[in-house]
This record gives sequence, structure tokens and C-alpha cells, in this order.
Amino acid sequence: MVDLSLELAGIKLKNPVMVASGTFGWGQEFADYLDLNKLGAIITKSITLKPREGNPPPRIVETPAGMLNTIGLQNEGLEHFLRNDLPFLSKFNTPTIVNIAGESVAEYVELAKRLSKEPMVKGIEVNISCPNVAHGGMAFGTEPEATKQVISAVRKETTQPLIVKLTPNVTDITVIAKAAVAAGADALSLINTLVGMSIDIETGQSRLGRLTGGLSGPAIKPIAVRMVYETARAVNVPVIGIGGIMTGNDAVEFLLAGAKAIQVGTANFVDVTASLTILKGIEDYVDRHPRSLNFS
Amino acid sequence: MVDLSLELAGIKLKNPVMVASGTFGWGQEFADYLDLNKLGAIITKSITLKPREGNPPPRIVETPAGMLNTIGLQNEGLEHFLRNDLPFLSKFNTPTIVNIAGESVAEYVELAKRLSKEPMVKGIEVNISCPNVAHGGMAFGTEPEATKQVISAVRKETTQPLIVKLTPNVTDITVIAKAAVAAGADALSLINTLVGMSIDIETGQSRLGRLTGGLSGPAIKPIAVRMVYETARAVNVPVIGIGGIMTGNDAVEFLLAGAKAIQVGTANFVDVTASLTILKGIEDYVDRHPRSLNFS
Amino acid sequence: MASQEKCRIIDHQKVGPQHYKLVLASDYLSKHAQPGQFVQVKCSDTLDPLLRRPISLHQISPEHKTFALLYEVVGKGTNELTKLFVGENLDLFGPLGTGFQLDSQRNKHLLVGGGMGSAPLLALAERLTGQVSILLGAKTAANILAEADYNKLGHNVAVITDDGSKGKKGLVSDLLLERISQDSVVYACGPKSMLRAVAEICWQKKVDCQISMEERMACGIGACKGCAVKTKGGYKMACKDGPVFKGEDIIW
Amino acid sequence: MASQEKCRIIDHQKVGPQHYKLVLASDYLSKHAQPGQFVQVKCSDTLDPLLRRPISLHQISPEHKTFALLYEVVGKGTNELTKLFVGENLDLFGPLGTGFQLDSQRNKHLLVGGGMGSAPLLALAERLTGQVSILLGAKTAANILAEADYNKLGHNVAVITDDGSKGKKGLVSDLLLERISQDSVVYACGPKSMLRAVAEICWQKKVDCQISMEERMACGIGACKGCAVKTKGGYKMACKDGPVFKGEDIIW
Ligand SMILES: Cc1cc2nc3c(=O)[nH]c(=O)nc-3n(C[C@H](O)[C@H](O)[C@H](O)COP(=O)(O)OP(=O)(O)OC[C@H]3O[C@@H](n4cnc5c(N)ncnc54)[C@H](O)[C@@H]3O)c2cc1C
Ligand SMILES: Cc1cc2nc3c(=O)[nH]c(=O)nc-3n(C[C@H](O)[C@H](O)[C@H](O)COP(=O)(O)OP(=O)(O)OC[C@H]3O[C@@H](n4cnc5c(N)ncnc54)[C@H](O)[C@@H]3O)c2cc1C
Ligand SMILES: Cc1cc2nc3c(=O)[nH]c(=O)nc-3n(C[C@H](O)[C@H](O)[C@H](O)COP(=O)(O)O)c2cc1C
Ligand SMILES: Cc1cc2nc3c(=O)[nH]c(=O)nc-3n(C[C@H](O)[C@H](O)[C@H](O)COP(=O)(O)O)c2cc1C
Ligand code: FES
Ligand code: FES
Repeated sequence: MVDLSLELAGIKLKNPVMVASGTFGWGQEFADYLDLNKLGAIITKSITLKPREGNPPPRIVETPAGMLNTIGLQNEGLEHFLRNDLPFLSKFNTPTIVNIAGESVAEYVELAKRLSKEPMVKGIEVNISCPNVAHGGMAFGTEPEATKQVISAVRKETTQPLIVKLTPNVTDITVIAKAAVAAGADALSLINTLVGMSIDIETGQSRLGRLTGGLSGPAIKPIAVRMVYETARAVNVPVIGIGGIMTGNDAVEFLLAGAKAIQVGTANFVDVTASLTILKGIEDYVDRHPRSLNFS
Repeated sequence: MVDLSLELAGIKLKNPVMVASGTFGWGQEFADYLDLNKLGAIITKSITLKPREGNPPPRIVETPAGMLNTIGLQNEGLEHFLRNDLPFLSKFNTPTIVNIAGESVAEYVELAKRLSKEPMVKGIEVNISCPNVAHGGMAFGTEPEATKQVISAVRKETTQPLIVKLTPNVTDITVIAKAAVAAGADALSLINTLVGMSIDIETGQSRLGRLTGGLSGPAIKPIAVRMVYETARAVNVPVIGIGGIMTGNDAVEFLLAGAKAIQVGTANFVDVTASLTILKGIEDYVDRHPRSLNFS
Repeated sequence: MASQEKCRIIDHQKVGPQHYKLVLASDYLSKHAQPGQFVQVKCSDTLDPLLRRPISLHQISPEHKTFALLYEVVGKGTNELTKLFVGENLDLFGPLGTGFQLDSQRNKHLLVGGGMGSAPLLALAERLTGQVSILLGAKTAANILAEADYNKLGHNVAVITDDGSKGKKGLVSDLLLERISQDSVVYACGPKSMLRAVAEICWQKKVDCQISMEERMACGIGACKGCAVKTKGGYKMACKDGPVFKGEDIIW
Repeated sequence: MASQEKCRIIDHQKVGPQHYKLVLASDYLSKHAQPGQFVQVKCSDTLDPLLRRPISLHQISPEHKTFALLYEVVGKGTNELTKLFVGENLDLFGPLGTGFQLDSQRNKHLLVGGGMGSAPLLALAERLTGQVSILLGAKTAANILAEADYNKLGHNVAVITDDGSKGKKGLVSDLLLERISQDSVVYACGPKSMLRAVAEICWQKKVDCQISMEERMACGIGACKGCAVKTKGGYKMACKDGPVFKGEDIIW
């Protein structure tokens, strides 16, 4: 079997397939269905400093070849995660990368500081791209100055590998990408969801409990591939491709566009074993095309 | 039957269903298959000052619930249009709105000036959002200052109703919308396509003759509805909704989001009579929900 | 634990105006599924529809290694299902969720089904012992589902329709009000407004009540936090903590 | 003019490893379609696949009011087609495009088909009079299509395969080189590389040559400018100016 291992932002990965934040819970939910040891990395659902109850339902609605979600970062907060969820993840020899979301620079810093002390945390993914919260979230990811501010502040407080997760809801993603790298990002992951809306024509109201939600799934893949291509050529840190990856071939498309690794999101809902099927697809491709992709 | 007629930017429309630029040719191609007199308006494919041969093939590729195109504004130029295509369209009692695209402010001005002299042209749609050309195009639609510059210049030269067509490839579409209105737009139409990319994993190359293309179709509908909702609340001119409208219900979703009229694009390829089926769907909805939508 | 498997279709019949019954073969599901649980159904092998659709277990027959689903065509996922033929396979993930608690202390069981809500209650009725009454409500006679199957079980069945085309004219909660007593335990499934009425009646009568809630779902296993139901203990997940909840816990 | 209509499926058979033949009923299409024209097929009533797929007319039988399509499963659209049953309807738009010019001056017709390219040439062979030779090429024996139908017409049929599993071993352009003469007129359909070879041979031999080009399509009626083919006269539309072009006009 081909060796797809790589080092990314100082994190050793068995292979380039990670599971995307918010689509794989805390790992435990999926552990009955697939061997977590086989994944490249597990990105946890975003954690916040304090518990968040999330947004009112309905929180999801299907759209053509995609879905809108407005979960609103429901989670039990940092301390609960460290006490209850991290120990489970630590049993696997797959790196745990913790995705963090704050309402202010201070919250991001606090989260990063605390996570730096955890040897079982192998990296931090900074979510400056969540469209489903009233404060913080995407606001940090749409203005280069705000991006710089939050990433520099986090960088000062941690030596953990820092992955910055970018939003596609911008005119030029390379501007934000460069700002994040200038501020100390070790890698970039993209894309988070696109802001979308769906109206129930019988009620005249949003089909979601909030007005808008984040669009994910195959529908957004062409946009994601384009942004990965642009970003990989604009910065000198590794780029992680995300957006609508359902098959190994989809993943390969991102790798050819310049991504060093990929994350599987919505596909986990359609098939609990999607991440491993996708990994298998990449392996088969590399077997057939030994020179097309470069792993090292 | 319900009366769906309306006046939009000074143009009298029998109903709110228009056909979108670039998806209905010069009208003539569809005239065998549907009664052009039944449409609200016909928006022509973008015309440029001089003939353009367009981009190298392949020019289209299907993506999940959508398609990418990179036609590159192939057209025979303004004079050819006036001589050969406008006379045909003038035989119908459906307003012809001419979509124009320039490589410079001067070209837009020249096009508008010339079209102002044509009584059979009932309005001008200014395309500052084409992603598939090297010069001009989207560049005018992503910077509010550039938008103001081109629209003010065009406004000075014509008393024709001016519809400005916006690109979704921006951080905040309301900023561009306000700039266009401040510069004299009588109405706004949105969205044009999102920039996307698709890679052939066997060749490692783009599946299109150019690197990127414009994403249209149902996949983008949630993004379009959201942008129409935001824009309709940010400006005091009518908004025309475009993006992934396949059915009457899709159209109603845009009208409920705040659009006064809609345009049918990709759907014309799937069903030559789509625009009229969509019109029928809106009529049925208004019959069933007499108070939900306001036509006047 | 659930299993994601391709199950062979044994039977597929139209049983109502927009209603179909699918009988499927699976050792695992027929053995492990409990009344009130559901499966996540992959309605198509294309990207439209994209997500799986939750459908309750309608009948569970470990002895035949089969189970049944009863579904109503309401949109594109359920419409795709109608195209399936006997002998083909259907990709299912289940059994999922927390089903009904079979209360063996009490022996006066009142099962209240509104519209499609009658479907999951049959699996429950098959397992309950003691005095079991089934109250079925629907818009009109044609939409009363699985009545024959309930009758076959020998339970007491009462029917009511909005238009009076079958049984009394009225709502199934009217029937419940007539039948409920201190020693009842109520199990309900149906539209939200009905469930709310049932929960309120039970609360007033101080009767235990288990209701099956519907919410749009993605993962089906508690991972995405998409299927939130507001309860007195905060948001709970319909796919994992439910779909069956105590009536008194729901914040309507 | 084309018509968009739902045509009833009269027959649907597997005829090769990934190849199926659909026979459909339509007064309009069977009457108006010409060899080399195509139809735009709606492969699904969902949004995936979204666009119609162009398929050439394989047989045109006005006397039976039927026509046939021969397709190879290469992706999701053609895969959806395999699910169709006799008696169901298929939504088609056609006939579209400019087909073959039946050259009645000459009477030595050479039809050159590579792989799936053999499909549209049968409709042409059915209409041609005079001396007609059919040259069929494919990767391997199983992929030689419609040979029996060509034989039935009484024309001369020669076969060649890449692996020599049927007929000679080689390319169909090799066969053409053997058979071509000054008084030939050549009609070709197949992969681009083959068409190019055919066009070059014909150009060298100063023989008229009509080739059917494939390009990805959206509208099918010349409106979207999506299916551009580069010719000496600028970009032409495969759906309207073609799919059949003069070999000498193409810029490869
Ligand atoms: C736990 C559970 C058990 C269910 N059991 C059954 C059953 O036994 N038989 C049955 O016919 N139906 C059942 N449903 C409802 C069924 O899931 C929906 O009818 C189905 O998902 C609709 O899919 P669609 O693609 O046909 O419709 P869509 O086009 O997706 O939507 C049509 C309508 O159905 C609603 N809907 C979509 N998804 C869901 C969902 N997950 N839950 C509730 N409503 C939804 C939409 O809001 C919309 O109004 C159950 C739902 C849940 C949550
Ligand atoms: C005028 C014309 C006539 C044709 N006649 C036939 C025929 O008689 N029988 C037959 O089997 N096929 C024919 N084709 C090719 C057929 O249209 C494609 O195989 C089909 O569209 C693939 O659709 P899909 O969804 O199965 O594959 P996809 O998943 O869309 O794509 C699979 C592969 O097919 C290619 N492809 C997709 N669309 C087209 C297209 N419009 N034209 C060419 N290649 C495409 C893609 O680039 C890709 O490599 C014809 C094409 C044209 C343009
Ligand atoms: C239900 C759901 C919840 C999500 N939650 C988070 C989150 O908490 N943090 C985050 O950074 N991204 C979150 N995302 C975004 C995904 O990680 C991913 O970036 C996005 O869905 C695009 O990938 P996909 O198309 O493969 O799903 C969520 C996505 C979905 C669908
Ligand atoms: C093939 C194609 C060509 C197009 N050409 C133009 C054009 O020339 N000018 C323009 O303003 N928009 C053009 N568009 C954009 C459409 O008018 C429309 O804004 C977009 O496709 C979104 O709508 P839809 O999803 O309904 O297709 C084109 C779109 C397609 C698919
Ligand atoms: S559907 Fe994902 S948590 Fe319930
Ligand atoms: S497919 Fe639209 S012009 Fe040919």
C-alpha cells in the first residue's frame, strides 16, 4: 500500500484525510463505525470558552446538492471538553486538532493558552469563519486587519501548530490568507461555509431558526477548489482543502489544486465511513498515478 | 388569471419573469419553442463594443446541481446586434433589455450612448460582474469606487432605465449595491455567477479551456436568496433576483426575499419552456396566497 | 449500536393515497431495533437528495429477519423511494435513537397516532402486553394507516377523522380525552400540534406520556447537533436523546 | 425545428459491456430526424445530473414511428438511463443540430466508426444508396457495436481492434488508408484523435470528409455558446453548426 504520511505544520499525519470541525462531533459518536486510528487527524467541533446552547431549531435544511446549517456552536465549553472529550480522543494514535471559536480576541487567546498546556492536543484550528453566531465568528475572517489581530495575539500565547480556518465569504481570499500567515499561521484550512438562506414559501419565513445558515456539501465544491488553488499559490504555508468532498476523486481534485491535506465534512452525514472510503480512493489514485501527487 | 404586471425602473412588464443574459441567446434561438410575447422581459446576452470570439473550449462543465461556464462573452459586437438581432426582438411586445459589458469605462459609456438612441431598447443592464474575461468585467463589480465610476459615467450618457448586475464574489454585496444606486442605478439584478474551478484528475488540468468559470444553477440558490434579501433591505431601488431558479416555487422564494422580479438562467438549458413554466408556478402561488406577494 | 447496510427489498406496496410500505431483510436490524427507533435511509445514489431521511421502524420481525417502513411521499427523498423495486437493495443506517420505554408496571396502554404518526406505533403495539388501545386520527378516511394490522393484533382500535369520513369527526386528542384515566400510560406520535395537545392532556391528568418528536436531521448519531429539540433540560438531540421524549419535558 | 417531448420506451437492452440500446416511440422525431443529428436527453427528474445529455440518433424508423439511441455508460447521466424500464417515458429534446450531408453524386461511401462512434453511422448507413462500406474500430471485440445491424443492411463491413481480438489488430484509420480511393466520400464519428487522423488522411487524398464532433453542451440550440469548436471560420457551435463538420474546416 502506498505511504501517504506527511508532516503538516509540524504535525505528523498518517495520511492527508482529516474530519472537518462540527461534522464529526467529538470523535466518540463515530468510534463505533470506523477505526479512528486510520484517520489523518480529527478536528473537533468548535469549542468556546464557556458553554453555548446553540441556535433555536430548525438548525438544518437541505438545499440542492448541499445543506444549510445554523448550529450556533452548541458545545459544553472548554473545561468540559478537556475533562470529558479529550481523554477519549487521547486513546487513539491519531492527532487531535482542537478547533476554537471566540467572541473576542481575548477569548481566542484564553482558549489557545489553555490548550497549549495539553500534550494530547497536537494542533489548534482557529475558526475565524463561523457564519452562525452574532458576535465574533466570521467578523474576524472577513477583514485582514481583524485577522492579523486575532492570529498575532493567539500566536504569542502558544507554540502549538496553528491552523487558521478561512471563510469563503470574501472578495479575495488571498488577502485574508496572507494576513493570517503574516500573523503567524502555520497552515490554512478552507473553506468554511458560504452564507445562504432558504425561505419556506408557505410561511414566508426562513426555513431555519435563524435568518441565514452556512452552505456546505457538493454544491460548494467548485468554489472551494478555486479558493484552494488561489490560496496555495499566494502563501508559503500548507493549505488544507475543505468543501463538498464526497469521494476520493473529489479529494484528489483538491490535492491537485494545491492542498497538502483535506477535510471531510458533510459527507460524514451521508455515510459514517465516508472519510475512510475517501482515503481509500486517494490511495487507489496514487497507485494508478504514482507521479501526480507529491507526498513527503 | 391573476395580473402580475408591474413597472420596474420605469419599464412596463407584463409579469416579473425575465430571461437571464447569456442563457437565452438573442431570443431568436428560443422563439420556436415558446411565445416570447409571454415573457416579462428579454435580457440579451452581453454585447461588447467590438466582436469577441470568446474563450477556448471546453467552455462548460457540469458540477453538483450546477454548471461552470467560461464562454468569454462571445458575440458579434454592438453594430451587428443592432443590425441583425434587435430588429427580430422588436417584433415582440416584450421589452428588450440589452446587457452590456466593457473592458473600460469608455467602452461602457460608448455602448450606453449608442443604445440610448434605439427606441426598441427598453432598458440597459450593465454587466459589471462577468468573471470570464481578462479585462474589465468583474473588476468593476468588486470595488465600490470602480462601480461608482462606471455607473456614474454611463448614467450621464443615457436616460434609459439602468439595471446594474452585481457579482456575488464580494465580502458585502450591500456595499457595491449602495455604490451602484448612489451612482444612478434604477434597479439592481443579482446574482451573476460565483467563480469556481473543476480539475480533471486524469490530466491534472482545468476541465475548462480557462482556469476558472462561473458557477450557476440550483447549487447557488441559497447564496443568491441571501444576497437578494440583504440587498433589497439596503437600497431603495427594485432588486431582480437571479440564481438557480428552476421552478415557480424557487421564483417565489426570491420574491418573498424582496425581489420585485426574477431572471431565469440555467433552467432554460434544462427545459426550453422553463421560463413560462416558472411564470405559471408564480401565478398558481399568487392564486393560492393572494396576500403574500405584492404586485403593482 | 447501529449498522450501515444495504438491505434487500422483500415487498413494496402502495397502502394509501401517498403512502407506501417497504419490507426489508436484515438480520441485524430486525434483531436489534426497538419500537420508536428509526433508520436513516439513503433515498438515492446521486447528490439530489443528498442527506439520508429518517424513517421510523413500522414493524420489527426478528423471527422473519425482516422489518418494515411505512412512508408518505412529501418531497424528493420519499419520491425517490417510490422508484424502488422488490429485489433491489436499499442503503440504511440504524437502528438509531432512543425508542419507547415499555412500561410494564402499568397495564393500560393508550397509543395515540396522528397521520403518519400511526406508523411507528405499530411496532410498539406488537411488543406491548396488557390492555392496549390504539387511537388513530387523520385528515380523512384514506389517510388512516395500518388499521388492519392493528386489528390483527387483537387490540382495541378507535378511529377519528378531521372530516368525519371515518369514525367520529374530530381530532385524535378528543378521543384521548374520552379514554384517558389515572392508570393509563400514553405513547404518541404525530404532528407537533397534536403532540402538544396530547402532552397537555396527560400533564393535566397526571399521566405518563412518551411522545416521538420529528426534527430535520443530518448525522442521526448526535454528532452534528442539527436536530435540536428544546426541553426543560436544554436542547436535546432528537436523533439520540429522542426521538421519544417525555411529554412533560418538551418546551413547545 | 425540434420538439421537447416525453417518449415512451419500447425496448431497452444491454448490447455491450457498458452499452445499451433504447428504442423509443415518437411520430415527430422519427419523421424529422436526420442521420448525424442528436437529441438532448433528460436523464433524471432530480437536480443531479442537472443538464441534458446529447445522444445521437442511432436508428430512425419513420415507418414504425420509432427511433433508437445507443449509449455507453461513462458517468452519472448515462448511469441514470440504465435504470429506465420499458413502458416508462423519457424526456427528449430534438432532433437537433446539422447532420450528415447525403452526397448523392458520389457512390463510394466509406463510413468510419471508432468506439461509440459506430452508433450514429447506422442511421446514415440505412439511408445511403450506392456502394457503402463500413469500417468499425474499437479497443476490443466486445466494444464493436451494432455489427449485426450493419450486416443486415447488406453493406460491406470491416472490423479492426486495438488488441486484435476481432478483425485485424490496429486502428480504424489504418483500415481507412487501405480502402480509400479518389472517388470515396468519407463519413466519420469517434474519438477526437481518430477523427483527426481520418481528416488528415482525407485531406492528403483530396477526398471529401464529414466528421461528427463531440463537445460538452448545455442548451443544444446555439444559444449559450457553450459547445464551441474551433474552425477555420472561427468558433462554430457543435450543437447547431454541427455536430457534423467538414474535416478540412476543423482546427485541431
Ligand atoms: C425520527 C423520525 C421518524 C420519522 N418517521 C417517519 C415515518 O415512519 N414515515 C414517514 O413517512 N416519515 C417519517 N418521518 C418524516 C420523514 O423523515 C420526512 O417526511 C422526510 O425526511 C421528508 O423527505 P423528503 O425528501 O421526501 O421531503 P423534503 O423535500 O426534504 O421535505 C418535504 C417536507 O418534509 C419536511 N422534512 C424534511 N426532512 C424532515 C425530517 N428529517 N423530519 C421531519 N420533517 C422533515 C420538510 O421540512 C418539508 O416540509 C420521520 C422523521 C423523523 C425525524
Ligand atoms: C452530438 C453528440 C452526440 C453524442 N452521441 C452519443 C451517443 O450516441 N452515444 C453515447 O453513448 N454518447 C454520445 N455522446 C457522448 C455523451 O453525450 C456523453 O457520453 C454523455 O454526455 C456523458 O454523460 P454522463 O453524465 O454519463 O457523464 P459525465 O459524468 O457527465 O461525464 C463523463 C465523461 O463524459 C464526458 N462528457 C460529458 N458530457 C459530454 C458531452 N456533452 N459530450 C461529450 N462528452 C461529454 C465528460 O467530459 C467525461 O469525461 C454524444 C455527444 C455529443 C456531443
Ligand atoms: C452541521 C455543520 C456544523 C459545522 N460546525 C463547524 C464548527 O463548529 N466549526 C467550524 O470551524 N466549522 C464547522 N462547520 C464547517 C465544516 O467544518 C466545513 O468547513 C464545511 O462544512 C465545508 O465542508 P463540507 O462541504 O465537506 O461539509 C460545520 C459544518 C456543518 C455542515
Ligand atoms: C452559459 C452562461 C452564459 C452567461 N452569460 C452571461 C452574460 O453574457 N452576461 C451576464 O450578465 N450574465 C451571464 N450569465 C449569468 C446569468 O445571466 C445568471 O446571472 C447566472 O447564470 C445565475 O443564474 P442561473 O443560476 O439561473 O443560471 C451566463 C450564465 C451562463 C450559465
Ligand atoms: S442529526 Fe446530527 S445530532 Fe441529530
Ligand atoms: S450547447 Fe448551447 S450553443 Fe451549443
